[in-house]
Amino acid sequence: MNGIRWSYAINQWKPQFDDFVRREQHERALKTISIAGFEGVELTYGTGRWEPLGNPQQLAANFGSVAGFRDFVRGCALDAVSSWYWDPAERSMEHLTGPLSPLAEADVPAIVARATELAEALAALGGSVLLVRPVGGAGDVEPLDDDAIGRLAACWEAVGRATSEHGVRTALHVDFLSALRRDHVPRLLDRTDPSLVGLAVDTGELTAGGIDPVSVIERSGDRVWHVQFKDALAVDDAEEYLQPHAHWTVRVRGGAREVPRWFAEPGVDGGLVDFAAVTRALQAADYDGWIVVESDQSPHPAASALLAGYLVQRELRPLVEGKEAA
Amino acid sequence: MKDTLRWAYALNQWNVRLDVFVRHEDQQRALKTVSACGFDTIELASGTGRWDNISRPEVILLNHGSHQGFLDFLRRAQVRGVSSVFWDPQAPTEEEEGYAFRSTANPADADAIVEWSKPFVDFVAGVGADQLVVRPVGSAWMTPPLDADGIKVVADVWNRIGERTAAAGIGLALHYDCLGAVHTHAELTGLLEATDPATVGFALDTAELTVGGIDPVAFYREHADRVTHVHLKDTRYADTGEEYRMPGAESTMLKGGAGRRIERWFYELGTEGGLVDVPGFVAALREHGYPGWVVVESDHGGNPAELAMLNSWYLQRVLGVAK
Amino acid sequence: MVWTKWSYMDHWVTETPQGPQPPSFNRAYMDRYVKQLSALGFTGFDTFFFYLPLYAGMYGGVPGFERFLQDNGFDKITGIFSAYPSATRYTAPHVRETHDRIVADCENTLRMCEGLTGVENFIVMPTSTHHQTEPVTDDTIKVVADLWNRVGALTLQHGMKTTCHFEFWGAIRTREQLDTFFRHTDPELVFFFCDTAQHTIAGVDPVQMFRDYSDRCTGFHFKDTKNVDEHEAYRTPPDPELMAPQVTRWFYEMGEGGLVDFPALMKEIVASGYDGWLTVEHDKAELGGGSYAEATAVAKWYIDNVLAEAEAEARAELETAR
Amino acid sequence: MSDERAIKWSYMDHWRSNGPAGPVDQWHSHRTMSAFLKQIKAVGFDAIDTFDFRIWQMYGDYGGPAKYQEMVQDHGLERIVNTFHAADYDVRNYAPHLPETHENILEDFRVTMGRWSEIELDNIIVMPATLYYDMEPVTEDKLKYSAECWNKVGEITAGSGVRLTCHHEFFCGIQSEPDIDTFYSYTDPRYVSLFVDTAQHCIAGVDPVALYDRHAHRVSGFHFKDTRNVATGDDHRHRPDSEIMAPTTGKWFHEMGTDQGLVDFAAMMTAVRDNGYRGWISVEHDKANKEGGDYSESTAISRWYAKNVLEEIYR
Repeated sequence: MNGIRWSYAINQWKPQFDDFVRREQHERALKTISIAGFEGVELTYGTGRWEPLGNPQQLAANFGSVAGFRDFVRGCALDAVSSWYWDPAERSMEHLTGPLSPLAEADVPAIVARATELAEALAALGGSVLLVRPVGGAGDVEPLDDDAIGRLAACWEAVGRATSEHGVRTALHVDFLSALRRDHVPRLLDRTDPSLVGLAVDTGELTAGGIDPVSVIERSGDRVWHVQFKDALAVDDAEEYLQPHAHWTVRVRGGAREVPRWFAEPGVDGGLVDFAAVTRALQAADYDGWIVVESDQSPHPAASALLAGYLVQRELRPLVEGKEAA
Repeated sequence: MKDTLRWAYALNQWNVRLDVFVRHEDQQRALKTVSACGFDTIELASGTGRWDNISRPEVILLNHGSHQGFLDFLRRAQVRGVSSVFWDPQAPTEEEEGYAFRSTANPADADAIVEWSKPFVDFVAGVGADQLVVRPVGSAWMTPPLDADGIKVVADVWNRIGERTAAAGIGLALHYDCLGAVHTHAELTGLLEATDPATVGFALDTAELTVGGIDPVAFYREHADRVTHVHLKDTRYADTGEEYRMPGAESTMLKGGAGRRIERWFYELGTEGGLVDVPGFVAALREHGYPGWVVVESDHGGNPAELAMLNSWYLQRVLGVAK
Repeated sequence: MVWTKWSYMDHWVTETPQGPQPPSFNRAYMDRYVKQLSALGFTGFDTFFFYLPLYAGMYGGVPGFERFLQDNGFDKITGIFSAYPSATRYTAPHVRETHDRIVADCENTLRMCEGLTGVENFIVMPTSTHHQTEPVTDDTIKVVADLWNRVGALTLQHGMKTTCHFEFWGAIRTREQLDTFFRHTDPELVFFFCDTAQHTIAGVDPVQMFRDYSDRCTGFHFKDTKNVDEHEAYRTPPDPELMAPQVTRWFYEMGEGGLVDFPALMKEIVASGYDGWLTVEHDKAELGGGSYAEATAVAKWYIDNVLAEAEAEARAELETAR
Repeated sequence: MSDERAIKWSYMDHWRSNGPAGPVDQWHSHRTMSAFLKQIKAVGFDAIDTFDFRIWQMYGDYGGPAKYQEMVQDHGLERIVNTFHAADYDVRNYAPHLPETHENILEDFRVTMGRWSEIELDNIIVMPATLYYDMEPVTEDKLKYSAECWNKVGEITAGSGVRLTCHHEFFCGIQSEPDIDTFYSYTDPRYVSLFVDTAQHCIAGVDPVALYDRHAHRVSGFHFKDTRNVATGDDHRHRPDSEIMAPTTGKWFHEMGTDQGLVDFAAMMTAVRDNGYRGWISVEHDKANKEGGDYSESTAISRWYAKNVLEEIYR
């Protein structure tokens, strides 16, 4: 692939488990993404019959086959599913399995098998990156010693090897609650084979975690295989991510300060990320691949997609194209 | 609400825009919501044109045929009647000379405004309501500050209309709002002194006074004999002192945030950080044996049903009013 | 070539801390609204006369607002909509005595447009509600026509064409009434504005209407409907638009399975040589849980993916015929 | 006391409100929970029902069901009356019509009842079958196996003082009138009760009033909600889902008192009276926020209807 391609993440359309289940809602969301100027869509893993876009089994159940879903996406004038986000700690009703842990060697074969399924479907949908949550939240796992880092590296190398057989790269998506926040990320990267495992830079998550995304790109640019552009509205500077169940108490509920909303579409009023700077850093690192724009959650999904489309069309894409033309 | 105070609920929070709250079934849902919250009496706000068909008297009558027809419509939802109707003669309407801009501060407009009051006086009396609640004067930013003579001009208009309301057997209550040209404690007291206590009363709005920098509890204690109507709502903010003079304050202050990003000023009772001492105020009403209506409202603040229910809960659980 | 002159008619509602409101709620909402239209690729902006003072307040004058649009990729403000939906003692197009007042109102609106790049259309509802105007006789239509002839001459002095947008609930709604009206108006002064949904609801084929009046047509509202008025809803007093008993929502965005054949209209437009603005309008898109942002995105998607194809086909046919 | 009421009203835990980042449920934070309970109380509900899966939030956020119930009581509501056991039915491991899965189901209930032991519930409500398409063809044997399963479950829950009661979704395997009747003929009245959901039966083409009259002695509660549509064609067996995805209908459930509602609530309430039922009626409006709806308003309207229409019949 040459150059940067722009995609949009679907997750903001599904605030609650019984929302965004019907076909016509999916069609309108995909058309909105398309007309806002994006060529791809990123899916988020989900399970069960109210997650029709959550996994390959549900795609088949709803669209006849993965190819049927590809036709549906193309019918909405999008080229591809760029990428799929998956956290192995999510259970699978389709496989009757509970959470899988990359720290548990016994779970690795199942993780590899599941990732392979996702990669295979993703390849058929024109996508190229499987994003994974490399490890649980900092408050939910033991501190990561060398041995733990080694187990994680082994797991994700195995996954990377398996997905690459389908032409899909595996990229580690480190969120602001991750046990890998701060210095653990380089440690894990250093322990993995650069041909098998890459990094997904999520501007919003890094910023909320107090990490400058530009510095990550400058330091590890050669390892960046995927980029997500979302804005952050607050920083967890009190290190609340170290608390147990921070996914719920900090991310959803906003922690002690009751932050009403951590993330939003790029360019939102009060957003902390400098997207022009991030884009320039990516160019300096010769990044080519998908940039997936997201708002995570939104009080108004269509408006978020259009506002993000505005920023991409008028500010960010011209930066990229200016350079390519030069 | 079963209480010695008379409680009513204002419908204005549903009518947030030109083209909403028009269909009768939508209005029935609001009325049932108010009823389910324990209120059986409502206050109406005025408006204009065919889509303000639960506000503008002429349009209400066009929809329901007669005062009785409208009361029958309310009673389908177990709402028994109307406490009061709000009217702002400064707000241009198609019914009033085709969107004429007139002001009580302009002596040349007085005759026309007195004439405009007729459909309201007739309607308030016709539906058996108690009070015509009015905006006594336009916004402060539109005019130079009023001196005593200016206040007298305004007062004279209301004294004339007060004669009409008294003749019709209803009350007239001047409603203070935080943008009005009668803004300070002194101006407000001046206006009350210039009007006839026998025919012109005061509609005390707890949140509006608070935003305007006047303590509603203290003001009530000072002027309890003049207070003939109450709007009970809360606010989280007060004017810093000059914000009400911002050009286009209806928009730039109350919606535009006054440069402080305040996009909502008025809140339901019990809101976090509310500035109004609601229990203290209600206790003062009880002490003085306040005989009029207490209209609960939240103005424009989001989900109307949710606000009505939260207000009802507050009355029941915090103020101890039996439903 | 692809049609570039798409404009958006300024109906929009967005959630605010004070409930669902037009974006004129405050400047930040307004900016976000314009950015969303810009992202979709609209280049023209139509609005209502009563929004002009609000926009002037927020952007330092109506031309300041237009500059903001232009900074965001728009060409200009393309149309101004003015109307007297309810007849009053003071303003009623079918009552000759009120015409001076209406003309004066129009002058005020024109004054607010001074300094703009070039508004093309002064869009009017020719009459008030049907139930306030009936009986609608030839004479009634003549009175109305006289008014718009007057206004038409006035707006042309300001470079704008007075163009008539017919509501299904207005007094001029049937094909016969439309023909009568256009016969009584001066083709140099009064033009036709084709609202696809309104005509369809009134039982008039908008494509045929355009075919017959293409030489006087200066604009369109592209919107859809799912109902023809079969119950005389247009006569519902006091208001047919929102209160008709049988139909709670009349208008839909394009591409949602409505009654209007937009590709056919697009082909007709290309074939006619029309080269003005095409306008998308959504009225009450929020009903039933809808959102303006999404409705607008889906409509523009339809333009770029379905109508563009119809346009290309029509151009190819023209080429072949040449 | 003369105003002792025969009927009290409970509100079944479905709720959404608009948060700064999109719709949230009441369990989002203590603040949203408090606002929810205030609204329920304001319109005159007496108590709430909940879901089993909320137990985690009760333990995690409130220190357990008893502590959570204290918060409910602090808002003026009596208690938690019923819980709905929303299980993941799957023919591989959790299917009442397949005896080989029964032990897994029984174990689930042993664990569940332990979790609830801090408070006293009236009913634990279940959907008594898998999705329709996972059970069909519905045979007498399958109904019998299902009945055996719930008899045993009911014995377990009765051991904790809680009634096991069955709620027949229109898309589950036991939803037609004859199948429901057969099912109850095989279940033990001591251990298995019927929970009448007015809308679900109506959608399945079953008259809820007649069904109730026939099984009144087995009925331990109600969901009063309305619908505007009867299922047609394959609506009840639509793959992968009928509840949200049936092509014919985007929103099955409406609050009682809705325009064009199909349930005859007056007849239902009359039947409740004539059968001498005393106790709780639960009000539910599942997915009220779809298609522009609003939970607060639906809740107010349904309570208005209960007070002004139904309580005139029986209270």
